[in-house]
Amino acid sequence: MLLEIENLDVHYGRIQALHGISLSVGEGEIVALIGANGAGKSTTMRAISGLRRPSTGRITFGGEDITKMRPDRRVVAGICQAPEGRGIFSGMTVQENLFMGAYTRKRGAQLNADLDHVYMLFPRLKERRRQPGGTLSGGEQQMLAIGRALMSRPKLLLLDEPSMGLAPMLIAQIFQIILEIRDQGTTILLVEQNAQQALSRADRAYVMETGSITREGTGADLLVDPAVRDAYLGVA
Amino acid sequence: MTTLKERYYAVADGVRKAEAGRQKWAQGLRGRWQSIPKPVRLLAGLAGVVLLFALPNIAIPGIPFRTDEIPNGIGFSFVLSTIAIYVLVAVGLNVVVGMAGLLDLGYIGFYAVGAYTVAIFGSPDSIVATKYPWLICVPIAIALTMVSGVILGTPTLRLRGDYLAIVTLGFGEIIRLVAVNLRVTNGQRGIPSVPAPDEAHVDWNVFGWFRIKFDFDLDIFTPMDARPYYWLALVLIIVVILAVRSMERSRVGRSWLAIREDEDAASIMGVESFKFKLWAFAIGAAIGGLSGALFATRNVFVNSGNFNLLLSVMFVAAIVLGGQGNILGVVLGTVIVFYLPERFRFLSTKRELVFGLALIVIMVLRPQGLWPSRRRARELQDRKLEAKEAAAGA
Amino acid sequence: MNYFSDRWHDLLPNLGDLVVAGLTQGAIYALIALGYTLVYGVLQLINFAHSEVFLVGTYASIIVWGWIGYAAGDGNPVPALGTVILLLGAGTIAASLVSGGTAVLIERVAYAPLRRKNAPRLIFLITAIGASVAISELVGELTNRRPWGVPLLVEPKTQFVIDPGMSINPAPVTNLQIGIVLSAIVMWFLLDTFLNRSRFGLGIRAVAQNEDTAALMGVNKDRVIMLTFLLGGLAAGVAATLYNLKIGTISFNIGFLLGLKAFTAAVLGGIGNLRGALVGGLVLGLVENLGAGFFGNKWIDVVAFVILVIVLMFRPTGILGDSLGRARA
Amino acid sequence: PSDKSGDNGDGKSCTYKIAMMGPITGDNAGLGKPILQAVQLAVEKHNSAHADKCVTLEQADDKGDSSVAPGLAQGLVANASVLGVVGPAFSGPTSATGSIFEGGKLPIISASATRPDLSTKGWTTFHRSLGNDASQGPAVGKFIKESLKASKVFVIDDTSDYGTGLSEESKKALGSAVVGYEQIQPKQTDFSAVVAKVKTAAPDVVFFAGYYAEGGPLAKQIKGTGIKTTFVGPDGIKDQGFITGAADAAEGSIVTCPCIPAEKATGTFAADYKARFKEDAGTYAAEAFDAANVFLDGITSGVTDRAKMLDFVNKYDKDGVSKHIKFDAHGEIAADQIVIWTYDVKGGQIIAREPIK
Amino acid sequence: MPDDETTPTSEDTPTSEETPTAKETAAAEEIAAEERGGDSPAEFLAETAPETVAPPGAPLLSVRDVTLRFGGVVALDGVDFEVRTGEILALIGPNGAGKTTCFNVMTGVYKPTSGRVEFDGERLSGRKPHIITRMGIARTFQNIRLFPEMTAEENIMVGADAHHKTSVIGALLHLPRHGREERDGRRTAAELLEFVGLEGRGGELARNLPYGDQRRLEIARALATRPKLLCLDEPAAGFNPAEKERLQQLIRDIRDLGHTVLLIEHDMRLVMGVADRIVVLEFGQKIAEGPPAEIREDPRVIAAYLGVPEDAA
Ligand SMILES: Nc1ncnc2c1ncn2[C@@H]1O[C@H](COP(=O)(O)OP(=O)(O)OP(=O)(O)O)[C@@H](O)[C@H]1O
Ligand SMILES: Nc1ncnc2c1ncn2[C@@H]1O[C@H](COP(=O)(O)OP(=O)(O)OP(=O)(O)O)[C@@H](O)[C@H]1O
Ligand SMILES: CC(C)C[C@H](N)C(=O)O
Ligand SMILES: [Mg+2]
Ligand SMILES: [Mg+2]
Repeated sequence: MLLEIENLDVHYGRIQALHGISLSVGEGEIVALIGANGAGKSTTMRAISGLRRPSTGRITFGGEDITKMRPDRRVVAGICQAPEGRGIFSGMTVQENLFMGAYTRKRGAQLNADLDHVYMLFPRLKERRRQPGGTLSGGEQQMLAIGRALMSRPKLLLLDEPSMGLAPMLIAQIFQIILEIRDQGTTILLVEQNAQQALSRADRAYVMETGSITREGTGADLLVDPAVRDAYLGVA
Repeated sequence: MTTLKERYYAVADGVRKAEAGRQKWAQGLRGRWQSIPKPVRLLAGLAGVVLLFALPNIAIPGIPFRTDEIPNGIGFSFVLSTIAIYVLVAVGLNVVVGMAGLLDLGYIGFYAVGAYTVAIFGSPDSIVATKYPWLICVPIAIALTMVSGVILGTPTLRLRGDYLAIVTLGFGEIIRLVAVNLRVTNGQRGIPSVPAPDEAHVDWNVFGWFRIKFDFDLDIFTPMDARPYYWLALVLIIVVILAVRSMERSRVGRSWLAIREDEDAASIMGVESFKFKLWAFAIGAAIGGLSGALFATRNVFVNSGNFNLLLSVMFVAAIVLGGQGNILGVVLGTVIVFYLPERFRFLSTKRELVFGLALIVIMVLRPQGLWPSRRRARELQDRKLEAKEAAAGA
Repeated sequence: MNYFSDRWHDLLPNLGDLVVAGLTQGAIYALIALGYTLVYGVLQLINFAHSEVFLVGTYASIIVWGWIGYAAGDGNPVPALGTVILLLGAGTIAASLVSGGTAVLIERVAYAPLRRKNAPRLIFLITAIGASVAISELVGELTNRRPWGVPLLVEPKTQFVIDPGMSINPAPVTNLQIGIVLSAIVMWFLLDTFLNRSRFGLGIRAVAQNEDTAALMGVNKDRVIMLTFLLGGLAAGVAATLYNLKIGTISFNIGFLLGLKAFTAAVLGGIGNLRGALVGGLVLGLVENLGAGFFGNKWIDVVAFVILVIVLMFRPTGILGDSLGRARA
Repeated sequence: PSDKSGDNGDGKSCTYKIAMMGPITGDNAGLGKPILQAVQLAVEKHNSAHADKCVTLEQADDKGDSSVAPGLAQGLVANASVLGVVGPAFSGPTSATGSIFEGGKLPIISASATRPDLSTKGWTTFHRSLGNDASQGPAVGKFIKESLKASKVFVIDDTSDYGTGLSEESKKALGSAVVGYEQIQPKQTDFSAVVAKVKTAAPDVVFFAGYYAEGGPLAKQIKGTGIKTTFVGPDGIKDQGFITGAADAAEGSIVTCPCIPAEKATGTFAADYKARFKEDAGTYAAEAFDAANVFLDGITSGVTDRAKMLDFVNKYDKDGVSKHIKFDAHGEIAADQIVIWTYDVKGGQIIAREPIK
Repeated sequence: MPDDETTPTSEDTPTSEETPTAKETAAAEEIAAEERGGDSPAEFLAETAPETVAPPGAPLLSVRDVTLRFGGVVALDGVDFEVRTGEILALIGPNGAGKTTCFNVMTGVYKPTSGRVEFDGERLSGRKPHIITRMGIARTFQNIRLFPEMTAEENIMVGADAHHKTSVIGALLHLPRHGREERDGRRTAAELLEFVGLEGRGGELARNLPYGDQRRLEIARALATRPKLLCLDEPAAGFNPAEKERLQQLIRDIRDLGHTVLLIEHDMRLVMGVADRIVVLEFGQKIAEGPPAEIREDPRVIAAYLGVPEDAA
């Protein structure tokens, strides 16, 4: 397993957001994490990236214990996140934002090739290359956040609701891109409200409720699980 | 699986329980105080006030809190009167900084306008030499400072955050520097012989119709005894605090709070932010003017040195140190910031060094201030705990 | 009207000299302003103690000159060019190191603990004031609160004369003045290039705009912040040395007003913006000197603050606006 | 500074106090120090001679700042055991506090405040043991015109009570020789704008009416631009601080002062002072010694309250170490006792030159 | 509110008390709920519904030929449509089409380069935000912007204050209006909290509410300003299908209260389920307008936005 989380507790102030969750992500997998608002999905992501320190529990990455590692070290180790809310550097241009994604990498031809790749995936970004990130529309910012995460060439890519705020057509495209990235060898942990889409692409998935993991299984299994259908897939 | 609604609110319930627990913990003392029956609380408050009034006459052997008990110390009631005047200033500034969230670093300017107004119209040594009694100068001072608050506020209040801070700071300096250079303020040299509150030497010929002539001096307020000034200041503080409190707990206070939290959102929710900010400025200014008027008469002499920027910044420090937003905290902060240097006068030249270090240590240990408002305490506690759980490196 | 024509008459002959003097003083403001703007850009914090970062630099270079054997009033002749370069180099390095070190120290002692507690920015302002008071008082104690004179290292030599003719007196421009203005521009250029071209620079700007995301991109926030303080301190050290050469007397309490002016300059140009610091510094120096020439020297500070207020009225984020800061909420 | 002067040897503290008010800290603290020490010396001498009537010295550090002084004055006035004040040292604080001392009927003798109008404000408690700037101003004018043979003089003052008063008097005396006039701000450090004007005026002499904290850097910056002119300043710059501040530029400046050089003081004053404080008596030390002795003589002669002290001071008529001390109705010294001295700055020292005749 | 003086709430909450504790608020809410005798939304129509509304179907807000440029970017290009009283109008379109920008023009945040916006017969552009709010437009934000350190109740009271008049003098002297308006504000808050499903949470700090509740609170706060037109910018972002269901019902309820609703949303199931009419933007231009059934089939909309209709299934 590439990423392993054991028994993680995370608090916000006196509020406990995660109650002893354990999950794992294997090399080359797409793992989805679904759950209602406030279930603790983003908190889990933040804990993996090191933005939140767990009060108990252990996180290992590639066999190494990273529970106490600084967030910037984790990036070097190969974990990169496109966070919820996008976290665009609003004063930097689109291109500078993308270069920030490659902050820990060496400049060179490889980097420029990756840049071109991102521009190919999102032509809109290329158009807006010199526009400050803060003036992009919501959806454009989402593209930028994903593109930026790709620029770090992570071993493990964390995507927190990548489809949020995207137009239907783009959503389909994003999921297509996710599959492509995986095929190029990147492991992906995906948080999604769009459970239908997420589960149908994921190798495995976890369901979170009020800070705990209540169910896990392959994407296909969960997709047909009646309780999951009832709660997350809507009545359609 | 439980229903959506139940699941949904399980989290919220957790949140609420934790919040309730924390409030109880954070309030500890306050809760106990609140649980005492009201008449007892009132009595205790009254006793506190009485104690404050009696303070200049109290000495406790073994506890040398009086500043005149130390070598080269200054008269205790004099120090008390200074602190009381500064408390009044801080209460006014707290309306602007603590309640409306406008970082005004030039507040001292209003205090200066108030003081100079009294000196110019009251002192026989000023060039206008109208020699108005103090009691007549005070309303003039308040009116003038309110007007200057509006004049300063109108163009500056559309600036945000630190830009506002630096512009107000600039204005504060401009007021002081203009006072240094103008003739009515007698420049650098200042205006001596500001009248006492209880004297009047008036000989007016009203339109040539009749003559008003007073000439009295009750000799209650003299340079020899600062206690009457202290008592007067205490009375004013109590009145002003009551007034400010009732404002805080109204639509006005709520609007200030909303502006402080998110000004754009507030105005989109219908808060006329400019108007309320201007009110905060004007009210703050008026209180500043009042304290300036009080200062001028107590100090007898007024010059620009009384209004330097560092003092202005010290007031902000006092408010933050005590706990912004909470009037009693503000009072405490002011007392500490302005009492301790007097108490430690024996450290002689090193006392300001010690003071600077103390400022750092206190704020680092208690960033929420010594006695913050409930709201601020909660906010700070949250932020702190959050920071703790955030990773060490972040 | 008479007043104005009289004043104008006063000002006119000195116009050239005042412009030169104003730009020189402005260059020093600009160098100090760089430090304010850097720290502000990253932490949105008015580093009130930056004036003291500058202050210790002025003492550091004088002390080093003293060690080398050039103290004020020791009767040494103005040294030869080679020695001057050595002295200036040593002085600048010493001042920059001491200033930079002090800046980092202040960060560690007065700000880092608060950052760890996630305290609101106003609290930082108070510890900054505490640090400022403490340092300046400490220097006061150590120097007996007496001013220190600076040895005459560079005999001002006129390099060229600006002679605009009319009734304006020819204004000689000295080697010292040229050096000061050039240093400011070079220093700004280096910093600006560093920020915009280097990886670390990108990191600084990232932290300035969004700390959390910056961490997600692999930026070490603590290191970035220390670096920012260090850079600001280095610039202040250069300013300190130049100040010594230009003004020639220092005292424990010079920091406050100078810091205030420099901060004003930073805001004037658009705080958070390095180019703004340079422009703001030069504009402030120029305007206040011309104002002093026109209204009389005692109005010099009034002119400085009035210009600040006027500029902010029309451009609420300064002449060039802020750039490290955020664009859209 | 030591507080030993308050003890009469056996640790018992004394009944009566006199106070010294002046800058003990602050930008111009150098000018307060000799005054404080001279008063200290006088009190110590008194206490060892009259252990039964020993006196404590209160130090009121006004920093030379008018805005600090009123609080201290009120503190002194409220303290009934203070019978007299030597000071305030500077004119600004004196004019700020005059009405307070008057209100408290507390007699004061300044050994150094020279602004002329201090004595004409109707304060019965005010006295000074030296000549004022109505004498210094004309003397400066005379000296610059006659001894320095200057025909173009640029006058600068610092907007203080002292500076403005003195610049006014000296401008009057200099008349048409004045080719320019400017004012600087206390605490100002960059004088470019003033220097530009000085350069344009190309004066033979620059006369600066103010204190050394600004005088030093000003002299330095004027010289720094290469203008050939003589820098002349009054008692306010007569301190080593002027030389450290101006560094090499101080050399050749000339200082005037209504104070006598310590070595010209009568008796053993200069030697006693040096023995006690391990340094030469500085500016106004002798005058301050005399002022303190007026009060101390009063206490020796049995004065126990302020009214009697005021009466005693007004009737005082005795030789001091600097001059014969006797105050007129305004609290001023007799005109024939007043001598204005000039000093040279030479080799980093301020050295007495001659009295202006 | 004419019957205010007689409600039990007015006696329970003396005006000079500090903000009520959670317990007090809960009590007040209970009483308010009892008084209404049930949950029927129609009961508090009087509280939040706009005072005067144009007849149903008449244009409430009209966007007339609006163009907006940012430098070289044309964000809006001759956009022209209207919102009719009493309807739910959805504004959809690809990312970067100009929806949010259009919103910002309507609410006075941006000034159009050309063209104009009229609301209720009056021109909007150039007016201050608080005036626009008082004219009857309220909005929520794409990223939540509550007053985080204020309680849920206080948040709503700020909204309710939009129509209150107490100012400094009134508060200072405790004039009767001050007390009346405070009580009114509390009552509005209690009712709206219940309406959006946050009963009992009035005393909690906004920042401590779960995300979904914050969204709901934002809607309640906007309703407290008694808007004629309520604008919602992607209110369902980050909701799962079940939650979207609830939101859909809430939006309908709001319309039933008499508010007109303008909705920006990318979730087609929500939009199709709730909107009466839809306006579609692409590259700053209006490319279609009509009822959901029509839009769903419009080939231009399918090509530009919907794509393969898999998602709507
Ligand atoms: N900064 C914070 N302060 C206090 N509580 C917080 C904070 N951030 C999150 N929480 C709480 O922690 C819990 C988990 O939140 P989290 O953001 O991880 O949920 P989520 O599953 O990502 O939900 P969503 O689908 O809304 O993004 C929630 O109850 C939330 O209210
Ligand atoms: N200040 C600005 N400067 C330059 N371009 C801008 C600015 N503001 C918006 N834009 C551009 O205008 C276009 C419209 O943006 P808008 O935010 O209205 O899109 P939207 O329709 O809301 O998209 P989304 O669904 O992604 O939120 C975008 O391409 C955006 O980049
Ligand atoms: C000590 C002296 C320099 C004081 C100066 N003569 C004054 O009047 O202020
Ligand atoms: Mg989330
Ligand atoms: Mg949008």
